[in-house]
Amino acid sequence: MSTANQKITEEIRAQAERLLSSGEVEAFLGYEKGSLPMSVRPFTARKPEDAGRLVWNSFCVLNLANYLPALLKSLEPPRRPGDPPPEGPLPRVAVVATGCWSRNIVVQIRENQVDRDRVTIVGVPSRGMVSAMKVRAAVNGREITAVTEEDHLLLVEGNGFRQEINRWDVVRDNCKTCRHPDPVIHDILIGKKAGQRQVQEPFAQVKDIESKDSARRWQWFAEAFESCIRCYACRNACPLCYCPTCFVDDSRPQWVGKSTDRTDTLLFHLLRAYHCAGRCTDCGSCESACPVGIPMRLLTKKLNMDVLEMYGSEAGMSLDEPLPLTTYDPSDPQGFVLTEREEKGGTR
Amino acid sequence: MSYISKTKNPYRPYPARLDQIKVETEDGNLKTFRIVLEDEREREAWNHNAGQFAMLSLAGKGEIPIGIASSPTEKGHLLFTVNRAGVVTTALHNMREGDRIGVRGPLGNGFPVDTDLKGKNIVIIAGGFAFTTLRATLIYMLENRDNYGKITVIYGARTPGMLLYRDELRAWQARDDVEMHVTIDREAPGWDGLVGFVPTIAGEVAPSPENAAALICGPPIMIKFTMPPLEKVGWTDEQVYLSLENRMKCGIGICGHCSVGPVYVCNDGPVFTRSQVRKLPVEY
Amino acid sequence: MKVLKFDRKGMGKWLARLGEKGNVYVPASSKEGKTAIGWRKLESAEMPPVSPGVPARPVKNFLLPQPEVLFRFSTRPGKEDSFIPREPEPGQVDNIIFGVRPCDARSIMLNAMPYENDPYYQARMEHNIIIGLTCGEPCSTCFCSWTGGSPMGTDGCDLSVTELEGAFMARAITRRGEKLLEEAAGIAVEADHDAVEGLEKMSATAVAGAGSGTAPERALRERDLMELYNAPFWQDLAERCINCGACTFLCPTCYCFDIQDETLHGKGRRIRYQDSCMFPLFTLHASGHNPRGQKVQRVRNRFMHKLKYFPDRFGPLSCVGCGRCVRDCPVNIDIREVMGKLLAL
Amino acid sequence: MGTTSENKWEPKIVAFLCNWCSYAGADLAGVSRFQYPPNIRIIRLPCSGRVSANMILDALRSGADGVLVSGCHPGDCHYISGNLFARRRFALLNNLLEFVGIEPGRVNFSWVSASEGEQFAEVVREVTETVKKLGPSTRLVKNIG
Repeated sequence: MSTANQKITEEIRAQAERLLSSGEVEAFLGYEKGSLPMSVRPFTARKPEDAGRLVWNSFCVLNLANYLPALLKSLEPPRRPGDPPPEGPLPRVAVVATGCWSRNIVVQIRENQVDRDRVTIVGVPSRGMVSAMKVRAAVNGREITAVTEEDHLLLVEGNGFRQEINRWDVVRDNCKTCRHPDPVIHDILIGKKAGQRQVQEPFAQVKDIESKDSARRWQWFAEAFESCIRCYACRNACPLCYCPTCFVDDSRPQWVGKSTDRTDTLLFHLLRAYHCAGRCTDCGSCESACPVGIPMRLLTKKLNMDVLEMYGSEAGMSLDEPLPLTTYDPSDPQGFVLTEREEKGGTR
Repeated sequence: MSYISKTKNPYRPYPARLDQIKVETEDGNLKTFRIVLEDEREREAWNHNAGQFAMLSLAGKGEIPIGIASSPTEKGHLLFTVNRAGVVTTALHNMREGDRIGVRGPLGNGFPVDTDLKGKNIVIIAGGFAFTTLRATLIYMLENRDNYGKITVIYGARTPGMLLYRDELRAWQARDDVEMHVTIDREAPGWDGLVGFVPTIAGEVAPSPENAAALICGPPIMIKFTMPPLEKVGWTDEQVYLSLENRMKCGIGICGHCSVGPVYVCNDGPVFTRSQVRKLPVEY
Repeated sequence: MKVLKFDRKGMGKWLARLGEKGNVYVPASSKEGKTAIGWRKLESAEMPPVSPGVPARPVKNFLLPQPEVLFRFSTRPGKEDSFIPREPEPGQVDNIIFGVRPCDARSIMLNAMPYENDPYYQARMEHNIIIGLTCGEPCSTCFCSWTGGSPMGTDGCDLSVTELEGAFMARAITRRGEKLLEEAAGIAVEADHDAVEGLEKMSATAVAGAGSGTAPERALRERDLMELYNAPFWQDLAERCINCGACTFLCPTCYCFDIQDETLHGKGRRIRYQDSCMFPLFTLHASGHNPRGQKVQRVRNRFMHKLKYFPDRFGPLSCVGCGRCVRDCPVNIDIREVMGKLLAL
Repeated sequence: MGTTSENKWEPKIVAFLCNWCSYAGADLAGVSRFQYPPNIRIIRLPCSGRVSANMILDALRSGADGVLVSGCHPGDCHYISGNLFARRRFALLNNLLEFVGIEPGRVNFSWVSASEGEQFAEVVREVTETVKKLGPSTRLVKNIG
C-alpha cells in the first residue's frame, strides 16, 4: 500500500468532513473507488458521512475542474434571464486540485466561469498520475484483475501472472514533463509542496514531430488521429470546454462534418486544440479520457510551447495576468507575415 | 449492393415541384406550400391519413418532418404549412414556385378518422400554426360528413393576421354543419369575432363529452390549460387525442431521435390519446 | 453436424484462401496500428494473434458504417437532374470478419430487430459474413450471460470457431458458413469423436453457467416503466457522467443514427452516421425546446433504452454484455451496477 | 498525370481581406491597373480580427489551394487593436497547421494598407506563385466522392 496516497486520502477525508459538517461548503469534489482495477470515479460528497468514500491514488486522471462551473451553477437558486442576481453569499464548493487542475481553476476564474469566493481549493501536490494504457502495455495487453500501489511500485495481477512495475515508468507523459506539480492557488494544502520541477526538455515530443518534413508530419497526424470515433470524450473531459454550443454543433454554418470522415475528424481535433490555445495546462484529461488512445495532447502541447516561446506565458499561473490571447504586445513576433519578413526589410 | 432498389427504399424521397407558395400570416413566417409529385404513378399511388406527416427534403440542406395540411380527399397535390425556424425551413421559405424538393412519406399514424372517431361528435381545438393537420382532418370529415356527429372547432391565434387558412375559416363559419369558434388573444381593430385564449374559449363552449372525441394541437402550454375546463365538464383522457412533435430524422422508427420511452413518435405516433401519453416519460 | 479441426497454421492458410472470396478482417490490436473501424484487413496467410476478450471496437462498424451514403445527388439549381437521388453503386465484394466474439455477433441480430425494414442494414447483413470466436477465457468486464448470451454462443454467426487444446474447431451455423468451410478442403480435418465431445461439453458448461445469471430482461420487463424511470440513483450517475459519447460509439447495440446532407461544388450526398443520445443536440427541437435537455435525462435514457424500452418493444435486452462501456468509460460508469440497482429496486 | 493537364491547373486562393485597409488596397490595385493573377476569390470582412480559424480551415476543407488573410498594418487598425489580437491567433494557427503537415505557404498572412495597391498586387503574385509551386491542395480537403 502506498503510504503517500494513504496519508493524502486520510487528510482529504478529514478536510471534507470538516468542511461539510461546518457548513463551509455544500459539496466536496473528489474521487471515490471505482469498480475496476485502476479506476476511480469523480465523486461529489454532500454530507459529512460521505467523506469516508473519498480516495486518492495515481489513477485520478480526470480533471476535477471540469465539474466545477456546472456544480457551482447547480447550487444557485434557479433564475431566469434578466432576474436580479440572488442576494447574500451563494453556496460554496470544495475541490481537490493538483498543480494543473488549480491552474485550470485560475483560467476558469479569469474567464468568469468560477467565482473565486465560492471555491475552497484543497491543493494536493501531484506525484504524477499513472496511465492505465501504459500499464496495460507493460503487461502485454493481458487482462489485469488487480493493481496494488506502493510508493514507487505497482503490483499488477492478472490471470496467471503477477508483475511489478516501476511507477515512474508508467506515469503519463504530461506528468513526466510537468514543471508545476504544486497547486498555484489553494486554500488548504495537503502534503508537502514539491517545488518547481526541472524538466530537461518539456517539449521533446513536439520537437520530435517538428524534426519531420511536412509530408511526414501530415502522415503522422492523419494516422495518429484516424481511429477517432468522434465520441468527444476529449472535449467533455476538458475543463476549458464549457461553451453552451460547441463549434461542432453549429449548423449555421456547419464548420465540421460529424461522421468519422477523415477531413472532418482532423478538423475537429485541430479546432478543439486551437480553442485551448493559451488556456491549456497540459493536464492530460483529454488523452486519459480517450477510449481509443489518440495523442491529441500533442496539438495542445505544441500550442503551449508556442505561447510560452512567443508570449512568455503559461496558462493559469497567475490570477492577475490576462490570458495570452485576450491581450497583445505591439512588438509581438510577426515573422510569419509575408509583408514583414526580414528579407523584405520588415521587422520581426 | 443492388438489393436496395429491389425493395422499396423508405429513405428515398419522391421528387416533387413547388407548385404554389402562399404566405399565410402577417409576419411572413408561415407559408403554405402546394407540392406536386413529379412522377404520375407516385402521385396517384399517394394515399395518406389526416394527421400523418411527411419528410420534406431539400438538396444539400436536409429533411424536416412536416404535418400534411391537405386532406386525403384533396387529390393531385399536397399542402404543407411551414414555420420558418431552422436551416431547412429557412431554405424552403427562400425557394420559388417551380423549384424541386423531395417528399418522403406519408409517415406516422394520423388521427383514427375511419375507426375510433367514426360516429362520434368531434371537437377540434387548435392554437397558432398547429392547425395544419387538423385542417386536413376537418376537411376530411366535412367531405364524409355523415360519418360524424356534431363537429365543433375552437381555433385561436395571437392576432387576426396570424390565423391560418383565413378564407377557409370564413367559408366554414358560413356552414351550418360545423360550429366554429375562432378567437384571437387580444382585441384588435377590425376584429368582431371572439377574443380570449383558447383554453378560456374551450371553457365557455364547454363541449359535451358524450360520445365525443377531442383532437387538440397547439403549444404545450395551451394543451396544459385546455385540459382542466374539459375535465370539468366530464372529458376523460381516453377521449382526447394529441399530436406530439419531437425531433425526427429517419421518420420510420429506427434512428432514435424522437423516442420517448419505448415509443417512437414518428412511427407509433405522432397521434396519441392523452391516456397513452400519460404513461410515457415527459420527454416530448 | 460437421466440425472441422484446424491447427494454427492451417487456420491462417484457410483465412488466406477466404481472402479470394472477400475481404477478410480481423481484430486490430493496438500494436498493429490503428484503423478507422478498429479491424484490419488480413493481408498474409497468418493466423492473427487473438487476445482474450472483445476487440477494442464493435463489429457494428461494418453494419452501420460511418458514414453510410444513402444517396448521391446534384445540387446545381435548375439542372434537370438536380436533387434526383441516386442510390450508391452496388458493391461486389463481401467482408468476411474473423474473430467476432459471441457477444458482438449477437448484437448483429439484436440490431436487426429495429432495422428490420432498413434496406441498407439488411444489405450489410447480406454482405458481411461473420466467423465467430467463442470465449474460453471471459474477461472480468464480460457479462454476456447476464444479458441472455453465452461465451459459447453462436447467434449472429455464420461459422463458429472454438480454440480447444491448441487446435481450432470450426462448425458452420448457416449455409454461408458451410460454404466457407468447403474452402478448408485439404487444410483441415474432420474432428474426431473426442474433439466433438469436448466441444459439446464446453458448450454445455457455458450454457449452465449462463443460467446462473438469471434473465434480468424478464424481471425488468415485468416492472412498471415509471417506477424504474423515477429511480433515485439516476441523479448520482448523471453527476459524474461527463456526457461524452464513448459508451454509445463503443457499444455494439447502440444503433441510433443521424442523417445529414453534405455538399461540395455542385455534388451532394445524403449520409447517415452513428449518433449518440448522450448529446444534447440529439433531441433539440428547432424551437429551442429540448425534451432531454438535462444530462440526467440523457444518462437515464441510455440505460432505460437498453434495459427497459428495447425489451418492452422487442423482447431481449439491448445489451450483450461485452463490457466495452464498463472498460472505457472515463468516469467508470458501470452498467452492471445500474442493472443491479434497477433489479433490486 | 500528363503535363498538359498540370499546365492547365490554376490554383484557387481564398483571400480574407479587412474592409478598411486590404480590401481598399485591392481596390486601389484595381483602379491603378496593377496586374496580378486572377486566382484569388476575395471575401471582405470588417477586420482581420474577424477572421477565425474556422473560416481558414473551412476554406481548406472546401478545396481552396491557398488562403490569404490580410489586414491593416499593426497600429493602423480601424478598430485600434483588432489586428493585434488577430496577430497572436494567426501566429499560433499558422504554426499549428505547419506542425500537422499543412505545407508552409498554403495559408498566408499579410498587412496591406489602403494606399498600398502595388503591394497588394505583389502579395497576390507571391502567394499565387508559392501555391502554384505547392500544387493542388490535398491535405484537409473534404472528399464526398
